[in-house]
Amino acid sequence: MKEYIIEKVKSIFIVLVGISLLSFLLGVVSPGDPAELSLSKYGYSPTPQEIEARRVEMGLDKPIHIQYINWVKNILKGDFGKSFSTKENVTDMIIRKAPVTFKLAMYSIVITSVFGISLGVIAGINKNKPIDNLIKLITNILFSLPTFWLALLFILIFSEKLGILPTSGDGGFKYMIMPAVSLSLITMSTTAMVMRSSMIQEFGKQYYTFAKAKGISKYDLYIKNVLPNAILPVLTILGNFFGSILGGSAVVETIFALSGIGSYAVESVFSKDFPYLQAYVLLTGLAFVLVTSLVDILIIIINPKIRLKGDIYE
Amino acid sequence: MNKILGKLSIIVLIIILLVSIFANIISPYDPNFQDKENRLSGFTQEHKLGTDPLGRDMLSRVIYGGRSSILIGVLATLVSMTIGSGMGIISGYFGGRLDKFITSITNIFQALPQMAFTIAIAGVLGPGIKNLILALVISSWAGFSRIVRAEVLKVKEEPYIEAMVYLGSSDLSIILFHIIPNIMPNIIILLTTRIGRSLLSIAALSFLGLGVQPPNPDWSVMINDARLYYRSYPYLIVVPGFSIFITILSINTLGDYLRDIFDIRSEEII
Amino acid sequence: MGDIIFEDFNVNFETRKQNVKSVRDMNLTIKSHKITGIVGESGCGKSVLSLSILGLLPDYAKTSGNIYYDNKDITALANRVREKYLGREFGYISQNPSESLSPIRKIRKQFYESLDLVEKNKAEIEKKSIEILKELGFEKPLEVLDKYPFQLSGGQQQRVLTGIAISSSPRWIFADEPTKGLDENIKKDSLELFKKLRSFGIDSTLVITHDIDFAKNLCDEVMVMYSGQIVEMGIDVLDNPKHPYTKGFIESMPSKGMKIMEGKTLSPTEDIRGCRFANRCGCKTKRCDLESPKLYNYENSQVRCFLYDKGE
Amino acid sequence: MKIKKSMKLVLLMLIMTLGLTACGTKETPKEEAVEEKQVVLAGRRHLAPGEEDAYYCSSILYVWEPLVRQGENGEPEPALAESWEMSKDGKEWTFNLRKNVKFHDGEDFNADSVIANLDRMKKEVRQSSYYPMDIDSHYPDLKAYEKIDDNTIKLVFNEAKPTQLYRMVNFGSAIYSPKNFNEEGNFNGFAIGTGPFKIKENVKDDFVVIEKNEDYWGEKAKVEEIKIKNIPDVDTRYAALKAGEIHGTLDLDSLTPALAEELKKDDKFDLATAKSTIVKFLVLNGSKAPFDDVRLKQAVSMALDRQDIVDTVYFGYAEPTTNLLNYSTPFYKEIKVNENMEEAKKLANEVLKGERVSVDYYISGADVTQKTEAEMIAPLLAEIGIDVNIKPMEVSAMREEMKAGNYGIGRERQGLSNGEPSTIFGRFMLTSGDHNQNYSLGYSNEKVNELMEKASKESDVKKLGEIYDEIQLISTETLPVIPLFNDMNIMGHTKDLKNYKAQIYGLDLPNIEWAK
Repeated sequence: MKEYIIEKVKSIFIVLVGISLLSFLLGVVSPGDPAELSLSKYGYSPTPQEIEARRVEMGLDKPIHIQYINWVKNILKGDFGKSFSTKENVTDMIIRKAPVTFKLAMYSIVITSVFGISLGVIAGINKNKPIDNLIKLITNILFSLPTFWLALLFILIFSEKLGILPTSGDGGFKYMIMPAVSLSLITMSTTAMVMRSSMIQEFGKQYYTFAKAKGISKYDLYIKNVLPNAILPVLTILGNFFGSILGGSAVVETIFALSGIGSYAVESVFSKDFPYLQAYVLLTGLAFVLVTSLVDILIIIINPKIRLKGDIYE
Repeated sequence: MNKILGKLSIIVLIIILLVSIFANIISPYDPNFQDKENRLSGFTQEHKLGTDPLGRDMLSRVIYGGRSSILIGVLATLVSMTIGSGMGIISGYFGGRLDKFITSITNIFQALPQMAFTIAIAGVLGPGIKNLILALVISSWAGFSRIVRAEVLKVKEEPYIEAMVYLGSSDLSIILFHIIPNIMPNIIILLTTRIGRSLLSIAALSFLGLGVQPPNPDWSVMINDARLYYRSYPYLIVVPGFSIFITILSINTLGDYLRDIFDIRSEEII
Repeated sequence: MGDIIFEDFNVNFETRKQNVKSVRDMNLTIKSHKITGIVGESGCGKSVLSLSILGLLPDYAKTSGNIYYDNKDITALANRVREKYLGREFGYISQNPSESLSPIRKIRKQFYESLDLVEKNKAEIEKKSIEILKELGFEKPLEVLDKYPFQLSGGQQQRVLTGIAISSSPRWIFADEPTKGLDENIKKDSLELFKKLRSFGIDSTLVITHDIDFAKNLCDEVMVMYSGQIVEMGIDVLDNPKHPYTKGFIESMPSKGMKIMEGKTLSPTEDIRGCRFANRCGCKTKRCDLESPKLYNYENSQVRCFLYDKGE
Repeated sequence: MKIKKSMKLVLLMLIMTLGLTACGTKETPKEEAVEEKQVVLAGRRHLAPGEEDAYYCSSILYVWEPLVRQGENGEPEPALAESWEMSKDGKEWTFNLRKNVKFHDGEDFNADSVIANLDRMKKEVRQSSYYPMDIDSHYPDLKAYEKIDDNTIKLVFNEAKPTQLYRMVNFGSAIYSPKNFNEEGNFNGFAIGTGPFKIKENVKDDFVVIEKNEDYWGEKAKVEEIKIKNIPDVDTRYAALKAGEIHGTLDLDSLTPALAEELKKDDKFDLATAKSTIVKFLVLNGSKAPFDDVRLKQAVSMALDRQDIVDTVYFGYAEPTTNLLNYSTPFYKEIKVNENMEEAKKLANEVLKGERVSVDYYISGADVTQKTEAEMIAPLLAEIGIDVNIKPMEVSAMREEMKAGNYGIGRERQGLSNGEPSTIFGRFMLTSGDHNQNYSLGYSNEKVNELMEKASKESDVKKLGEIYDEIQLISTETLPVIPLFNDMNIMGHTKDLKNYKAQIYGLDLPNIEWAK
């Protein structure tokens, strides 16, 4: 157990260093002189002296590895630098925008989990029966739908034609339904597929046959015996999804006018606001690592074999 | 059921491919030709799928509209596959430090949410087909590596491989003649699903303006262009959207079908 | 009443590439109020046979023919009805005790579930389970109930399985390879355990095993299965083997000198006209290749071999 | 771990839902706060950028007021200045300020407050999302300003400034409470003006709430509170209007013409239109080949079919023009649009000598109409031998490229900050003009430089008008940029609101009221 934790912490550390390096490199390979970009405003071009002074101020005259170390140091202090386009602190922007994205991601992951798991369980129990085929068909269809297209169709149908859901902005539950649903369809159908095959895999195990032979009710058999076992791999995937939803919200945020971190990431691409882009990549990566690590811990808590015996690899 | 759908999807894909390849022969009009007399015509004899606000023939644009996306999707996925599988094979087969090193790198790339990372890379590199492919490859090769590595580890444990190592066969020949053929089905299925996913990513990027650039007709770009008009003329987004959807659905169905043929459990691939 | 009768029963496992015929034209009566053993090497179809009585075959298995129980063809019953037999009529002790319990649930829950079929009162359930566990040799039943399966040894796990299987007082117990993977000492315990079943009021037992000594010591009647067919059955089959396969099989046992039989078992996918053991048989005649032997009565056994065909 | 497994799952779900409802409960009061009285409008940008902006918020919020405001036909009208007087030589302007006017913070409005604001403006050029706050552009050649008495101030110029009033309208003479900014001139909180509305809440990038100023000196606002949301995407904005989330749209590009057409079909909604101060145009990189030759610029202008674009992309909500000057000012001169493909081909051929050139054509990625427009223009340019690569970009990135001269064609637009045209002429047509340089127009015309010099000394408005007419004619001939259209403001609103009147810039916010 102890070794496992050490190993895990070590690998998380490497990943963190890695993603920080990658996000740093994004800034390095980005076109244009950061010093100049950070100074220039529309209608105003900085003088070479100003640019040179800013270069020194930003530490751009130092060797690249020193720059990286300073960059990381600043980030640890919560300083991601200033946005090239709004001249605002990137940290402030993120703090302002992140809750919207986080909320969206929460709704999406709930939809993903509730519907994904339910559909997967139903399909798994009814393997190869019509209902399974139906669910498979539905998930396959949902899995193949481009999010943005669906989002536009949603707006067309639910907001404009039927007028039952608001189209944009963030004003509470009703506002989140369409964005969250559009954002969760792919993850939901994947969850359903994984849940289904995980159930089926459990059906091949001895304990399932034995439990079934006990003559217990379907509910006891599937929900109490099989589901807790089958759900473990699904939890890992859900953890992954939460991270990828956080980082994949750009399209949906743009269409539904949610001022989250994703929609601005798209803007920042157009406006060459690289400090923001770096922070965006780094933070979504961090969130991913954090959530997946939490899920790992959750699984340890749920699985008594690991919890009590420290037996990770079975 | 699966069999029928699987075969159907192959037929559909072949049709889509042929249509895309021979677009210039098949399409009734030049996709950029503006028929000023017939703008937003709706479905007519002359324009089977109507025209767009500039009077360009929707059918022709749809016929051309898959070209760039499919080409980029297939190319990007092939390159990712080559790099990813290569890394996976090296990592899984040789093990040891090399494995640890490659696995660490894979973990790093996997930790960055793909969409966010792709947007960022596409943003830094600037729009354009070459950069789009590069962005997709950078953000998706690691997925291949991880899965291929796992498969290689499984194959490596087969007794006959162990025996070959013992008998002194060269690593290269073992990899080329035994490991790769063994994991090929997995790679093919993986390739199929990933092409589907790349297409979705490309569509999203193009929609955001980071992908295929005008005036190339492209399904996603067509949807974005139609945003001013689609309320009165829903076909403007329905037609191209449906094309993307059918293409990806067929690819995914094909993936499922292949999985059945090769008898490989799906969760290994996802 | 209570006998299990197979009539022209077949089990096929159809996959895309091949058709595995696991049980072939089974015509057989397993009598109640007895401990019956089915012995045979792995892959001969013995486990499949027991699972097909229980109706627990995987869904890609295709069956034909009938199985009668209490004069009812249970294969013709709807799944819903047939499942009612489980626990109440048929108890099952599966192989690999260590994998037969859900790894992340405590014994208590897995135990109570089963008792729940016959007893609704919670206090009664607890009392009864403690009773059973004590009877099965657990000194501290309460502690056992609060443990997870992996915290028990193999022998303990098997006793728990047995306890669960008998707790709902079925008429029959089917035990699949109860000694597989157990070491010699525990095997002895296991033998005692199964002998004890009668004291729980369960006198009809079918034991599937490849362990000849175990079967010999436990069973009232033994059936030897080979390649999907019963090749020999009777009350003293193991002491007095007649079929060439039975003889070979006994000689291959570690306790009997581990003389490995020559040749390979015919693949279950292969259909042939003659005797399915002929390719390995030392006493093979021309007839063996041309005709499939039936079960012939000989002394107090029935043997599927032309050597014992007295032309009745 | 005594908790049952199933319980644990339920628990997990519960925690998730709780987390959500926790977010949810925070919002509920916000939703309840939307009383029936509150009018909700939306525009494409946040209309109160806040303390970093020179003006804090746009004039269309009616929070601050200018000394002189722009009337319906572009003429200057009294606002905080009740009346004014120009000296005979045109060098001195005296303004009589309105009495009994108070700022939102209770401070009196008087000559001192005007002086404080002029001081602030003089300190430095302040950046804004609207117009840079630059004293030299609103008060060129200003020599001095002084307080005559509590309600009178005087401006003294080095040259005659007969059109000074035009330069001072709206953004040109915004007045804030002197306590509203610190010594450096930076805002220290919400903008405090004298207008019929005051700011109640401002959430950056999201929305701004303004409420009725009960102590307003003039006719008070008709509604209690207005929330103005920032919905950048026009499509979503439109959908929000249709779905009843907002009551109306405002600001530039509040609705695209296509959507306006769409809205017309629904009798629950109405449109409000007005001339806008915006001219949309193509900028051609005149600093290098091929557009350093004026003939090719002329060819481009003549090759276009502006009316066709207006009809297709703008559904008639625009007016073709080749005049750099916008039609909202009284100085605007109607000049016939000259389009002729044959002529265009001829001119282009003279320059290109039968060769084809390929250039980048930058458009704003955020504006969907620009792409369609560009796709209509591209084949026309191809006819005269210019192949274009359409590249959507973000506006500021695009302007950087333009400034560096790395482009062929760009799509731009320009608003008229006031009715006085010389600013616009100067920026585009003077050799030293900032747009001339920022867009790499490479435009230099001695005649224009002379005329501008002459205009700056002219004290007679009529004669000045003649000079401006001449410059407009020169601009259509020599094309510093290729004007496309004069734009229109189109706003949509529900019929629950009445008196929703569009203005040259903005909307008559204080007069809108509930219909029932």
